[in-house]
Amino acid sequence: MTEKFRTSQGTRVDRSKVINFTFNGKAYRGAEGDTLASALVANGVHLVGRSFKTHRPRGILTCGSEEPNAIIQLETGPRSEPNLRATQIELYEGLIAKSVNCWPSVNFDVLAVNGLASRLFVAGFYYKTFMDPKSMWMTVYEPMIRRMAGLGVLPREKDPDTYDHMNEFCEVMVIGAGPAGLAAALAAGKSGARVVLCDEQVEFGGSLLNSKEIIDGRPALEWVASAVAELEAMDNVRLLKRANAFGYYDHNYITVHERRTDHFGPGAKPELARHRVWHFRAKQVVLATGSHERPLVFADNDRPGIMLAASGQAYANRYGALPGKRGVVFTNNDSAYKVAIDLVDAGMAIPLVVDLREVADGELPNTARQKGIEVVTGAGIVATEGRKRLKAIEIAQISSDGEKITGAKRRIECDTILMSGGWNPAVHLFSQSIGKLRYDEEKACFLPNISSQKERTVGACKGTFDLQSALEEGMTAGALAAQDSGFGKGKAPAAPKAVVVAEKPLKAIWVVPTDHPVGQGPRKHFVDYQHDVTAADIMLAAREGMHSVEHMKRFTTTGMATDQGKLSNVNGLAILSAQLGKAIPQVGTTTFRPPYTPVTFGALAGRGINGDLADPVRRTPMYSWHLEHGATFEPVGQWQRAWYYPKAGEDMHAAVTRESKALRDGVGILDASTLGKIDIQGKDAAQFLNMIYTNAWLKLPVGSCRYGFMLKEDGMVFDDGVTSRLGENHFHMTTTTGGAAGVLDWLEEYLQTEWPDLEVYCTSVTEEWSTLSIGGPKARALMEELAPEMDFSNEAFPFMTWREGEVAGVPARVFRISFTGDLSYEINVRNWHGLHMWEKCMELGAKYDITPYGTETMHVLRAEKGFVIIGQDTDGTQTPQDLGMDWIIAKSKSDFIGRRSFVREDTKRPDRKQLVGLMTENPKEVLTEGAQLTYERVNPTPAPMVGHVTSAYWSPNLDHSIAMAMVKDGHNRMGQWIYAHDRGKVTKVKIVSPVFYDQKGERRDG
Amino acid sequence: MSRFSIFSLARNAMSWHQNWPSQWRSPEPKPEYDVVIIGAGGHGLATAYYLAKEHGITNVAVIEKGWLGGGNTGRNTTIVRSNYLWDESGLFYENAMKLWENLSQELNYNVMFSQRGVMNLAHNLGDVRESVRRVNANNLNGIDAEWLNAEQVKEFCPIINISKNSRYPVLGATLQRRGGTARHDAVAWGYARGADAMGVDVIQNCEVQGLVVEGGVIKGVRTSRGEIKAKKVAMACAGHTSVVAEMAGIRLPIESHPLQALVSEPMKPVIDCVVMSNAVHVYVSQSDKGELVMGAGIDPYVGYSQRGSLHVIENQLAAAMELFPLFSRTRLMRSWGGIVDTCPDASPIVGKTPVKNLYVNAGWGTGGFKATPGSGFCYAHTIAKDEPHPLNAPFSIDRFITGALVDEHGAAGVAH
Amino acid sequence: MVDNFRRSIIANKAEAMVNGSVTGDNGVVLTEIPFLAQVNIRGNSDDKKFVAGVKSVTGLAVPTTPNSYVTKGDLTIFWLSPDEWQIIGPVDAQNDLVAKLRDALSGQHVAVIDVSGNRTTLELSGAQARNVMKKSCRLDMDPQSFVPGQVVQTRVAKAPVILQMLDDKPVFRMFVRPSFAEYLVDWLLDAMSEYRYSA
Amino acid sequence: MLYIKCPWCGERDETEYHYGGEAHIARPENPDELTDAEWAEYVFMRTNTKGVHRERWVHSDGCRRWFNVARNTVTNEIVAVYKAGEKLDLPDATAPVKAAAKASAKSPAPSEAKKPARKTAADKKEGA
Repeated sequence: MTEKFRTSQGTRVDRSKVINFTFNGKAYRGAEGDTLASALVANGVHLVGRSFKTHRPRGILTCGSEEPNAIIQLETGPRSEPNLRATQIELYEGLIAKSVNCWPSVNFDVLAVNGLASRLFVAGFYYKTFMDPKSMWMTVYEPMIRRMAGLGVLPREKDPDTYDHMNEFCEVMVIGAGPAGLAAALAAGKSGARVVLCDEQVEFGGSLLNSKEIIDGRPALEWVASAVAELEAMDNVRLLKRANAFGYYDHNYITVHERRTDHFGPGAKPELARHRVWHFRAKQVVLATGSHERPLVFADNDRPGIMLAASGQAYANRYGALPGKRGVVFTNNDSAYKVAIDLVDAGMAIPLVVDLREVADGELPNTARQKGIEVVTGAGIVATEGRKRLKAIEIAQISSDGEKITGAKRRIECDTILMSGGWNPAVHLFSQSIGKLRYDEEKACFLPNISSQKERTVGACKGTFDLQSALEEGMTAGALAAQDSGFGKGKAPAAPKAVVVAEKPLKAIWVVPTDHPVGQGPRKHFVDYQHDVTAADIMLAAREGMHSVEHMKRFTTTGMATDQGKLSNVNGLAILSAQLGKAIPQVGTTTFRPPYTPVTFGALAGRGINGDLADPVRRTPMYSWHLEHGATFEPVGQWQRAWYYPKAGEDMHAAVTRESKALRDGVGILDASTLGKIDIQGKDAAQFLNMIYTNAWLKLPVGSCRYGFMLKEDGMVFDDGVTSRLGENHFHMTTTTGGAAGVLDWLEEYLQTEWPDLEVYCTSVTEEWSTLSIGGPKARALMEELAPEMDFSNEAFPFMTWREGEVAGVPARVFRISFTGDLSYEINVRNWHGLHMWEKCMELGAKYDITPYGTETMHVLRAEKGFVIIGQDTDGTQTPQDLGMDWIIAKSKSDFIGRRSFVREDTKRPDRKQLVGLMTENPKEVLTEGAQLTYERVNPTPAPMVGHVTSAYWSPNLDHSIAMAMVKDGHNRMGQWIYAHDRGKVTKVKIVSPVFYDQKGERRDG
Repeated sequence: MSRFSIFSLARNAMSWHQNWPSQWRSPEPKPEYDVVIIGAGGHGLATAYYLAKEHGITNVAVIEKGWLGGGNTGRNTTIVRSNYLWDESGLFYENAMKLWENLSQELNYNVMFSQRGVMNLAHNLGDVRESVRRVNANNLNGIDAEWLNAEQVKEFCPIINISKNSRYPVLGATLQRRGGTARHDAVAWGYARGADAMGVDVIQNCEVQGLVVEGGVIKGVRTSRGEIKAKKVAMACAGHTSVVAEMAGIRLPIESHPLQALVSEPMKPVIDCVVMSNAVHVYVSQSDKGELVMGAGIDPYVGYSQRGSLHVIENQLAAAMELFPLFSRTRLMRSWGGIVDTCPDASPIVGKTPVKNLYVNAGWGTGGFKATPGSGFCYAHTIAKDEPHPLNAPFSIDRFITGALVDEHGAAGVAH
Repeated sequence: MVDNFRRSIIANKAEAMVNGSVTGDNGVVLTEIPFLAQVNIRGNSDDKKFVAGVKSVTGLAVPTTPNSYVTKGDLTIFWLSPDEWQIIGPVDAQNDLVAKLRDALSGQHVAVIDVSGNRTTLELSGAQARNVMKKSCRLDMDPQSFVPGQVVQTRVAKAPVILQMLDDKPVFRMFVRPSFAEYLVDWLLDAMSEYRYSA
Repeated sequence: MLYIKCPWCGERDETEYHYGGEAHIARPENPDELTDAEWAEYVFMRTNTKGVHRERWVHSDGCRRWFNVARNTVTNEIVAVYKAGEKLDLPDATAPVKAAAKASAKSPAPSEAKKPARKTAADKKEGA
């Protein structure tokens, strides 16, 4: 199909470069420089979408990111994307687009039938119905609503594209590259400061791209070109196009969403991240975000062919695409006369301008008249015709208060309305920065008032609508921002001279009357197009008590659509205020929240879209060995720990059974490198440990080790580990894997903020040391081979001591401590020796059939001995006493962290939940961890629960299942039978000591 | 109160909806009330509703510094569930759940309570252990709860990624089928309309500026619209509880933090249930309008600004993408922040205060919305009888002195 | 003697780093420099005895300017915190350093700890290195802001590192805990990937 | 995203720090001499200031120093940063809030002008 409405005058399209595309299954031609919307306009296609609720036909309304109607599903397959605005999609060869939320097609949409019931579908109707019968909400009503709702469709495949982030710093961040923004960037750039200029559009120029302004006696776009060239020549200036500044956060943190490859078409540049989110930390910010034209609210103002005036001007001037054959301009201000003039010059028939003001005697209206355009003042459009495209309108004189029609109606045939209800400064980012707004009566809009961060607003977003002033404001703000950030003298370069045509004030008539009272007849006055919110809905909200603007918005969903109220907020607020008989500022404004326009989830995740990059996986030096030897891994925090090492044909049970027996009968080896390790030095180190741990440390001999509990001040256990005395004033502390970082912060917190006088240094050495635990009856023999120089006899190297020496040819610290109850040695070697040490152990251990075991077997073995695991057997609600470990509390000490809490009423209760062992009647039955316990077999609901199973395993060494549990009053109930409940299954269990194996502790010496 | 129904709707349609009455009055404050409730959010309004309905106390004012329902009631991710671990919490939230199940009919206001099922994912062995523990505790307390393995999770929510190679492998999940979501604004509006109909004054744009305490007894409140005498005063001002309590010289174990949430652009349905992953701070559901509604983690610092930090959202979305790869091409449409009161044990405070006839309802953390009906019900009882209802007795402020905390943080991951 | 028992924890990444690096004027290169000597010192820089002690061994006064380092010969001292420094030396220098420092500082409230195994070293260099750092780190990485002579403790991606600006080619050195090393390499190679095309 | 100036390392993004709660809560010398209520006051009760809040942060990814920040919890403006053990004297702890309130009182917007005290709550809009 040929481009019927294409003229030769588009300044930014190259008609010689034809681009073919498909829209709703039909092939079209566009030109390089087109957006999808401009190409459709050039082809005379205006019916592009259906409304959300009643599926009324809708046309292209704007030329920017605020477009509420032309919502597009772009492409198909894994790169398909929902809800794009046709006004932002850059045309590329072979583009495939379709309208969203219409079936079977935008031309014939079944759900348009909703229109018939539209009299029922008023604001908030769903709160009043769909209630009876109760069951039908879930079964009928809601499923129906959900099917109807939603716009585009998400592709089901994984996203093939990539995204990234960039962190930047600058002195001056200029947002918006219209005349004011360009001027600000020029002024700031000259100072030598680091300047960033970003704009959401394809190219710089802002409003100048759409209009025909004159600057320095030549077309404004020539000035734009030279300004951009000048900026490009400054290496202290960064220019970002297709870059939407979507967030203004605390401390001048600005976030920008850059679309880097979309305009090449899907997958064209796989090497580039498709989108990038820039994080800017700016010393000073200049907001030059421009303004949005406001629709007029009149009867049936939503027909395809009805468009914002300046957008129509943009299509004609920028893209050489006429909005229609014959158009009427409808306005309440002078700016739309420029549109009429430009469109006539571009070859479109504009027989008429309808102006709500009684008088239109400004320079622009007069110029329009000279061009033969009829200007009808004090009048409005009171009706429109045409379903899928505007056919005709009716206009009439209206009373000066805008309440009613006063004159006879006159019918005019036309296919286009270009409307202008004035301008809303784009104060979104200013508002996000928690700047305060004020309402300006004359301009009938909200303006920036009180800044809250280091920021300035200039140009249209400050309400400065005349070009010359905008340029001057930009220059001044740019120079001052640079100066405030330490660059330049703050002197603004001279602004270029623009031809300024004075404009007369607008007249705000928020609802244009029709021949029946608003909301009481067939004609609808739309305020929020996408959500089908009408003036009548807002008036209804007010009648029903929704007197806050937020109530009105939530009740009617005004401003909740994908344009987030850019077109509807002020109109809606004004209509509400009128209904309440209050001034607009008394009813309130809106605090805008990020994002300014929608931002792709993937872009926000950045490289983190790949989970392995989003969140580190931590590995020990022996990880590669575990991997090669078929280990299954268990995540512990960020660490990957070997869980068990299944041999061919083994399941977990078999593997763990084999590993467990191997350690008890021979020798096993465990990678314990993930344990936290902290080097503690200083003359007050022992005293410090006395406060941190519950037990006594002053008398611990050098060369010895001791197990300790750390409590929070509430008396509850939060970490444990073995700490060894390396020297008089030197300790080596170990912590749980998960607790390592927290414990170090904890120690530093007390050292730095509570006891700064203590002479103690704490340093993390977690990863300095790789830790291998060699355990089992044959451990000593292996150690003797590994370290012939060292004496491993009980006498020379007793339990709970440590020795230093050369092991397998490398320096090592060996700790004789045991988490399994068997004889065992923890070899600590420098990280880079870990793998060597492991391999050497396997080599020399071969003759003892040394068996690597993982965390699961370690858990089984420690459970056989009744050793607790912090975080499994505890959950932050246990005291040491609850765990049956009163012995670890030094009675000699008058204070340590958490001690005071022991004597609180609830904490000293004798019948608290306490750690016990459980044995099942049937030795083969293994309880479920997390099973809940009751004293009685049968219980009422709710049942009196007395605890739960914290650990449960099959113990190959006892040939019996074992379990640990927290049980209310458990310590006094040894030998009693209670009941474990796991999803309906009840198991009788006996309360026993948690020490199941080697109760005399004879095995630890081998 | 004119009854809402399809018939009244049709009838009003005939008169172009010109005759709907206001859903509540906008009364001037009276000089004195039996009870003044501070805060017209869901909790305050529900409290007023049950004071009137259950206890016949109708000389009640609910005063609100902004607009009713404008605090956390209107800022949360609308998830409703009752599958809490400890008896105290489980039974309290289950009572709320039972009220939710009839709320639309009770209030004659469609709060769109949608029991589409809430899944809490388990990503490691510690999660699994705690999940099973929770399921068993819930079952014995008569709260519906199931444990799903990974395949069952996939069945219940087909778009979720259960690959073993995922950074956050899904080992299973707890499921509460009766859990779901509700329309948050409607809850506030429904209770306001119901309470108003029984004579309660809901007074908006009326900020509390002081509490009148004489001899350890509360006598009234000083507001931006003058002093109001009251026999009893009840705080229901989540987010600002410390500020108001301080007016009576009361210190609380509460810190207020920003909590962020966001919605995507509306899309055709992709997820029909609620999925939560505490481990990675992802909470997702899809609204009836088609928006993905997601909650993020709590920002760590005290904040009254109703704004959080972007990296919290970025990390949350990265994790969400790992669980739901197909989300990556949708777009963030709106984000916002609420202010949540948090207690050291992640459980609320509902009960009496050291000042006679002054009551506190606070510290809900992220649990406030789901508790709304139950909180109002128990709080009304506490105020009317000057003693806690058995269900909120464990949540007295004294527990921080006795040590009888109700720790709902859940266990840490396995440490060794 | 040469230590044949040492293994780099990211030996398995050597080839990927070669393949992922982009040579040429507009490139960026990632390599590992394993096994450097690293000694952590705690002490009081207001105490002349302490400063003198360290100087007697290293020939260097501990830097007291935050985020800075000093170099002499093959020894470098990083400022890490008001009472913490890290000496970086050539492979195998650690034992000698520790012994001499403990000796020179004996009797003072200090800590001298061999942490040579606690971190390995990644070197990122080339014209695009700053851009890769900007993708990975939230510090101001512009040439006027982060310059040779500076060393900071920060995060690169989600890994805690000591980040040193070695020279203005530019060359960055990242001292990273071994457990994070593979993650950090994967991240950096991913961040470098686009320059393989533009180079 | 807060931008916090570590007293030693300089300005760094919030992500390098951990929040440490309210500052200047000294651990009692002799806990045994306290009543349960007094002990609870130390362990649990917090001021939770709306306005300028004295709080502790630790530069976890940097120098590992704990230090104090005076931050306006309404605007997130950082009023001062000072080292552990140092005291900060702000003539009027809520000065910045008051100032801001005054500023908004100058606003011609009647709703603001009438109720300057409400300024800090003026953001309570928008929502789910």
